Amino acid sequence: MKLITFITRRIIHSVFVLFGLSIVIFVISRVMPGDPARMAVGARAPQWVVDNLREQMHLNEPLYVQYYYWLRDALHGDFGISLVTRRQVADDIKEFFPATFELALFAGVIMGGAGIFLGTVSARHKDKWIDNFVRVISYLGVVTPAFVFAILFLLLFGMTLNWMPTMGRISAGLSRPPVVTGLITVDALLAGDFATLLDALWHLILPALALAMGGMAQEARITRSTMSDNLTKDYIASERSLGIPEKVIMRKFLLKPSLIPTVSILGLDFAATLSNAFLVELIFNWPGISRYGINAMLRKDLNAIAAVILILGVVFIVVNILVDIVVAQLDPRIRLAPGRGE
Amino acid sequence: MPSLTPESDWLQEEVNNVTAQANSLTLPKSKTMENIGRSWYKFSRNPMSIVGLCTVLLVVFLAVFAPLVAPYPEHAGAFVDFANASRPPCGRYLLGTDVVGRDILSRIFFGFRFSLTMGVVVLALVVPPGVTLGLIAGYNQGTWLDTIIMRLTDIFLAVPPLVLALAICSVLTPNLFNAMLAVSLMWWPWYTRLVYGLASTLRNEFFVSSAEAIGAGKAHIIFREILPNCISPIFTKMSLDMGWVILIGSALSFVGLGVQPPKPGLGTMVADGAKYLPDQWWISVFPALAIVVVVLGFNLLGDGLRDMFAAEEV
Amino acid sequence: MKVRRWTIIVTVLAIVVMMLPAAAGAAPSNQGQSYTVQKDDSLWLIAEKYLGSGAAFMAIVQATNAKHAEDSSFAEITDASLIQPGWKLWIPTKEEAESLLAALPPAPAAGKRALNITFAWPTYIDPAVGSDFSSTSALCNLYDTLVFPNTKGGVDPHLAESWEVSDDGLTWTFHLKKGVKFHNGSELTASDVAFSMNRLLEIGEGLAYVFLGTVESATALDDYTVQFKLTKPSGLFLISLIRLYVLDEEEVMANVVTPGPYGDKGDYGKEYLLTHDAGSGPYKVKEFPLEEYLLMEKNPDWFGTFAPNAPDEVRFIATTETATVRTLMSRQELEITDQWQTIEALEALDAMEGVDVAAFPVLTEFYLMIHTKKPPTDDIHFRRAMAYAFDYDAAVALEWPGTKQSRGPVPAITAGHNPDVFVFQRDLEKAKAELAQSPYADKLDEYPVEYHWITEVPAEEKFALLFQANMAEIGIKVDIVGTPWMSVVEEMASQEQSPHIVSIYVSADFPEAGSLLKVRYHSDAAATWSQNEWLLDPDLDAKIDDALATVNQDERYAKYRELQDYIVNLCPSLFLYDQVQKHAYQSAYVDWPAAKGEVIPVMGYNMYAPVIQILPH
Amino acid sequence: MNTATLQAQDSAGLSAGTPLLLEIKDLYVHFDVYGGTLKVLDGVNFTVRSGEKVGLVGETGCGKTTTMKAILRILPMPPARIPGGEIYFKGQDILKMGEADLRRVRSEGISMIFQDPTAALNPVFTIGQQLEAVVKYSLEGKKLSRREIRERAIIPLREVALPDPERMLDSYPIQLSGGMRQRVCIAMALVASRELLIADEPGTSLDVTIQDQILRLLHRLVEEKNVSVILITHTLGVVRETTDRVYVMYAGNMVEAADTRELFARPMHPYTRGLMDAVPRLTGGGIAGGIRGRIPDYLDPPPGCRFHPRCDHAMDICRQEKPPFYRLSDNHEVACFLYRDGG
Repeated sequence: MKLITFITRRIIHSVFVLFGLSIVIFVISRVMPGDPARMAVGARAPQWVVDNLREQMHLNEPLYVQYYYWLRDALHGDFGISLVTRRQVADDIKEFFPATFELALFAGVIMGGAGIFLGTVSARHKDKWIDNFVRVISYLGVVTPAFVFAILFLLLFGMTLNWMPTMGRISAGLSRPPVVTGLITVDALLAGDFATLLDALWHLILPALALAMGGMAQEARITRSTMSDNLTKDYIASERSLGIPEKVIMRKFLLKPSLIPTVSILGLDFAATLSNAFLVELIFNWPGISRYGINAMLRKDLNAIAAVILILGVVFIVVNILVDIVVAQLDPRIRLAPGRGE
Repeated sequence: MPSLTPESDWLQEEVNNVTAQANSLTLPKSKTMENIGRSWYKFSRNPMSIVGLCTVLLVVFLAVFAPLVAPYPEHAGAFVDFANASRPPCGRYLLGTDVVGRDILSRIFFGFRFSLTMGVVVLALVVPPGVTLGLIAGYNQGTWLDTIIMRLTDIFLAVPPLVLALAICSVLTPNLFNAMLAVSLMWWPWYTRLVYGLASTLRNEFFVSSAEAIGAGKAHIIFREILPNCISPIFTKMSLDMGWVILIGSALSFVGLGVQPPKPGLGTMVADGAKYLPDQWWISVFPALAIVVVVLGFNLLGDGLRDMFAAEEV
Repeated sequence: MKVRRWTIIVTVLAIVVMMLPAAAGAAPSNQGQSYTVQKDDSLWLIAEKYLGSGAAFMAIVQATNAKHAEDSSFAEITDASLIQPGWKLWIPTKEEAESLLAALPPAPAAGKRALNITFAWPTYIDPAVGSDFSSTSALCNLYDTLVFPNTKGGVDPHLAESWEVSDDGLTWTFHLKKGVKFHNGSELTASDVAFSMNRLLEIGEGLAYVFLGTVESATALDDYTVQFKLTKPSGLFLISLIRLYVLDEEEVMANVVTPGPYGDKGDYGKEYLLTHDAGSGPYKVKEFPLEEYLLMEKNPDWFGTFAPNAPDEVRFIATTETATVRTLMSRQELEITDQWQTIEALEALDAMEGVDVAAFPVLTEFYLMIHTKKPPTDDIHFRRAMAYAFDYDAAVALEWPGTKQSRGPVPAITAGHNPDVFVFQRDLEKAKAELAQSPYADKLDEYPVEYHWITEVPAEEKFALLFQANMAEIGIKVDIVGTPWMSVVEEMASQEQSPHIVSIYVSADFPEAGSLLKVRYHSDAAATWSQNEWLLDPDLDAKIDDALATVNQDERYAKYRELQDYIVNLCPSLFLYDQVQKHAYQSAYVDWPAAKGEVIPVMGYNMYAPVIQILPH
Repeated sequence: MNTATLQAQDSAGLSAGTPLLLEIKDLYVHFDVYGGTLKVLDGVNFTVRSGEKVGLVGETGCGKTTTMKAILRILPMPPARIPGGEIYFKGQDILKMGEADLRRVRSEGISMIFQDPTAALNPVFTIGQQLEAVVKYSLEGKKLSRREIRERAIIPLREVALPDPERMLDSYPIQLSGGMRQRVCIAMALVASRELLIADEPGTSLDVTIQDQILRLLHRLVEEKNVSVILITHTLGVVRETTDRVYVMYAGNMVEAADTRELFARPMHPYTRGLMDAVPRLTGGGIAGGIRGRIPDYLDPPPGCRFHPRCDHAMDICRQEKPPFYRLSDNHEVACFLYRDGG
């Protein structure tokens, strides 16, 4: 019961935040200098074409009326026409989002998995060489921008060693598995097409790794510090003193409390992944929503800009709610404490 | 911390918040020489903090005196020397030259200028309003003022800052100033959040209630009683944020929305050089490493400061 | 716990590693048969005979080479197009062949001739929307037109077998070829042609500007006769029809989305045509994931003739990233690169084995457009001073070898070019003398010149820097600003915001001088990106209009030549060089007419795939 | 100077034949920290006989808890490290034990009740999960079914008089009051019958009345189950009431050991005297002198007797040599040069 209240409050709060965000986004997309309609149809189109498009996009109405139309349509899942791809932005997003989701998902798995693993190893072998190694690596991982990783990986693994492909989701000769989820790896698995699955994974490695590095380093650091902190806690000493085997303590009684900060950061790192994807997708030519978004920004495609930010906002908020739920599941202190509904 | 966003930074802040708050509460207010000496001792105990400090000082030095220390200061702007274009690193050009024959090393030194300008200006724009709002909201916790301010921060924090900064930049004319403006617009909520947390605890402290009891004005309480006790976490965060702002700035210029050519923005140099990979790898790799060095420096420094403030009480 | 984790990881890794060689093709088993090559055999024929498909020939190559490793009596095939009579081959079973083929690297996709070309996104395949290089390249492959451009700057009959013009030059009648089928099987008729023209005019975007203001109506007189009425006589009308891509009216109208901006025609099929074609051309759309690639496959029912080795599939890959392009080229997953590669990148590509750079002249000239209404560049002496001070040779040297300085305002390959026009050469003395006559001569510091170059074309920066350095020699201060294309378009729309100088490549729509002069110097084009000069000269406008309305070709060309002298006298621009379009391509196995000098001087048509041949490799 | 002498003696009515349950010999514990080594335990000697209730007193930070954690080998290592010493439990050296033997000691030999019950309970698991784990991994736990485990887990909760033990199993520590948590801790220590119970300042963090209840509960349970007890406390009153014998610890050294009554009657070591003076007396002159200064820096402890910088009677020898135990009587030893001539 309490969890439900907790989630409900989070959702109500989120709706409010999204509403505010929509205003911010709308303002951003409309203060743009120049005539988006003219930009859309090109310099050589006659004026009447531009005027028609302005009419169609309600650009001649006062700003608040435009906002009303925009919000009304957005609530119906209609973000207008992209000025670049010339079709429904919603369709574009449907098409490009799975690629980013797949990328971010893999980055998330690498981030969480490798980060927690490294952090655990580091904590267990505190002050040994492996710990120092992990610490140095994670520090560098934290301060190095994802696009620098992307460039370095591209140069090293893609070009110099020629191990991995440097662009796209799938090799040119392969055809895509039938779309079920939009995630090529999953679709290939469902279709039983292992060659495609391997190929897609092979394409995923570099961009996912470039995206994950920062978060992974972060996870490793957090895991290490909470875990080595918790290792000295009395309850661990107490559990040991009561004869519970070391294995069980490590795997159960130490891991769970140690994961709480890690998991709460995972949500934020996931969000960071989404923003870093803006550059990484560009570098690896990954046909995702971030590359779509940045192209929209560079081409002043206002409907697409607004939609992409809004979608990312929603994803960000949903991920944060999920993380909060997981954290609440892990940590009764949050779940049961009164008055911490937000 | 994830490379391009500071948010995990605030989370770490959250994680450490309890301790940070406790520390600032017990911080002695007097700032005697002895205290400074002791702080320095604590700071200098960790060699990494010293490395950070030295890196930062070096970068600042190189940036400030770039026209003097750069081997070819004229290469920082519009300059062509096609005879020496795309030279790999050599004795004359330590880090090589770019496709029009400009010395990468000199351009990196000047690139530091833009990076640091970005960091300093953004923090200067962000900290005063961010902190003030945080103080006001924290002091007036539970009132409509608190609600409005904090909900506003929620809205701005609902999207990764790079995304919104990119969007704002893209609708404005791309240049350094607009990039700074965009990042600033995204950044203030972090400070509001941080200070809000501190202030809402501090307002229940004894010294605040006693100031209230003797009839001190709100402004006095907020700025003279509460603010001084928030200084050390703010300071730590600023140092860390210098790194993150520079990082975001470089990301913006990477996509062409920050420093404009021929001015040498570090991110711009990386992006431009990426077109010449892998043969002229030095054009992008060295500026990329330069970004890493700057961010690393500020992070080590920030961590050192945090440890120093945290150790204060021990 | 740690140990167990490691075990899992190692196991997983081991499995992955073991799967790799399995996927990469194992040795064939002994169930196949050996075969001795006869005279006039080809691998293709052998494969067709034994494996049921010629396309499976690579399986024989692989299997034979594997045998060769064990038994040297078997031949070793290094070049699949070259087998000698008497060679002993090993022919695998069909099952083996399948697995061998499946394991092959995807690039030579089992004997399918693939043509991969990189392009700058976006590519619009709706004839009423797309107008840029990638769009026109796609359009000419997907659709047919009434007439087809030839290498000499004229047109040949295509869908139209013949045509006639009325004496007043206002009515054009075309007679269509019979039996031409759209990709969906229905027949192409005159009403489809009329529909395509009307749709273009009504939507008004993309290539519509070619006809807007000229074409009054299009009507189908019968199934195979279509008539156009013009509002004014136009010397360019015939050639402009290479931009009228014929759509299937039925298919388009069956796929309109209503409501839409075009009244009862809804969206006029715009959404459908974004990812589908409704054409009759040599290729048809197979897959089109936006922003990734456009995959077209051969249309076997096309009425025209394919070259013998014309590609079975054409893929436009949406990237121009140097790094990506390079990797793809090195893996032979890309046959022709985009035209946006830097000189450095091209040099690196050229150095690859089997890769050459094709450079051919196009209808494009690189201009520094000078604002003639803004101080200090409003003064002709100031402009002439700049024209004398610029180092054209250095600029040309920055480009691909073979590039030449422009002679006047149109590229030398355009019909009607005036070879005798005055050409500025660097001469600092003359430059200083000109500058001395300028009212701004003694206050150069107060009048810095703002020079914008387009950041999407990074190579332009070099010219900006060169210009800046040259001008510094005569004391003119130049501020150079890299500006994104969209911002340039915006600022060029207003006389006040237009910078002193913008460097832009402008292409002629048709291989005639007049079509370029109109968009460069006519007042109609003043607020567009193709003119920063703001000449606003009514005399010039009248002359241009007059030349374009001249239906007689020789007269028209004479008027073009006169115009060029007139314009050079105003010194409104620096004419840097005629662009040479450069593409790296797999010269080892791609036979590309344009690379051999058979250039069709119209944007897009050098990517006309039916004439490009993919040889076995 | 060693406990062997004491060992031979009658002690608080226990016969000489009563076997030694626990014997700590010359135990050193160091902590490696940034900037040096904290030399916390400096040759500790300590014994407990079967059935004996031993008190251990000393200031906060004098190494009492460290000694006890060393017994169970639950010191966090690193940073802790044991450079020397032996800890015999029923004749076997705990420090040299293998994993299996150690677990046997922990699950049926010795258990410990921690100072702060809040810290000693894992915050993210229910009481039931924690108790059941103890049952499950106790020696007979393997044979038990899930339900049996749960039933077994309830028993100790009943024993410590917790209300509604069924519900208690599904509660998280955060849902319990401090007193309840302390009872849960005791319950966990009592899951299996054990021979030695170490109670580290039980209830110190609690309200005085609750603390009293806890002590009474502990006292009752110890009596019922007839286990040996080490009671760590700095409340001398508790020691006086509940223990047979007392050790006084200062800065990582045992400074005095005696029968409880004897010690209170005749405190010998200057530190013990100071400690007794520091106790507020209800009768007499209120808060008395106490001891000046504070516990020394373990990074760089004073040479010789660690107490000498604070000692009013310090002599030259105190600064150079570490005092051995001097035996004053059968049941009283003291480590102080003042008594080198037998007091």
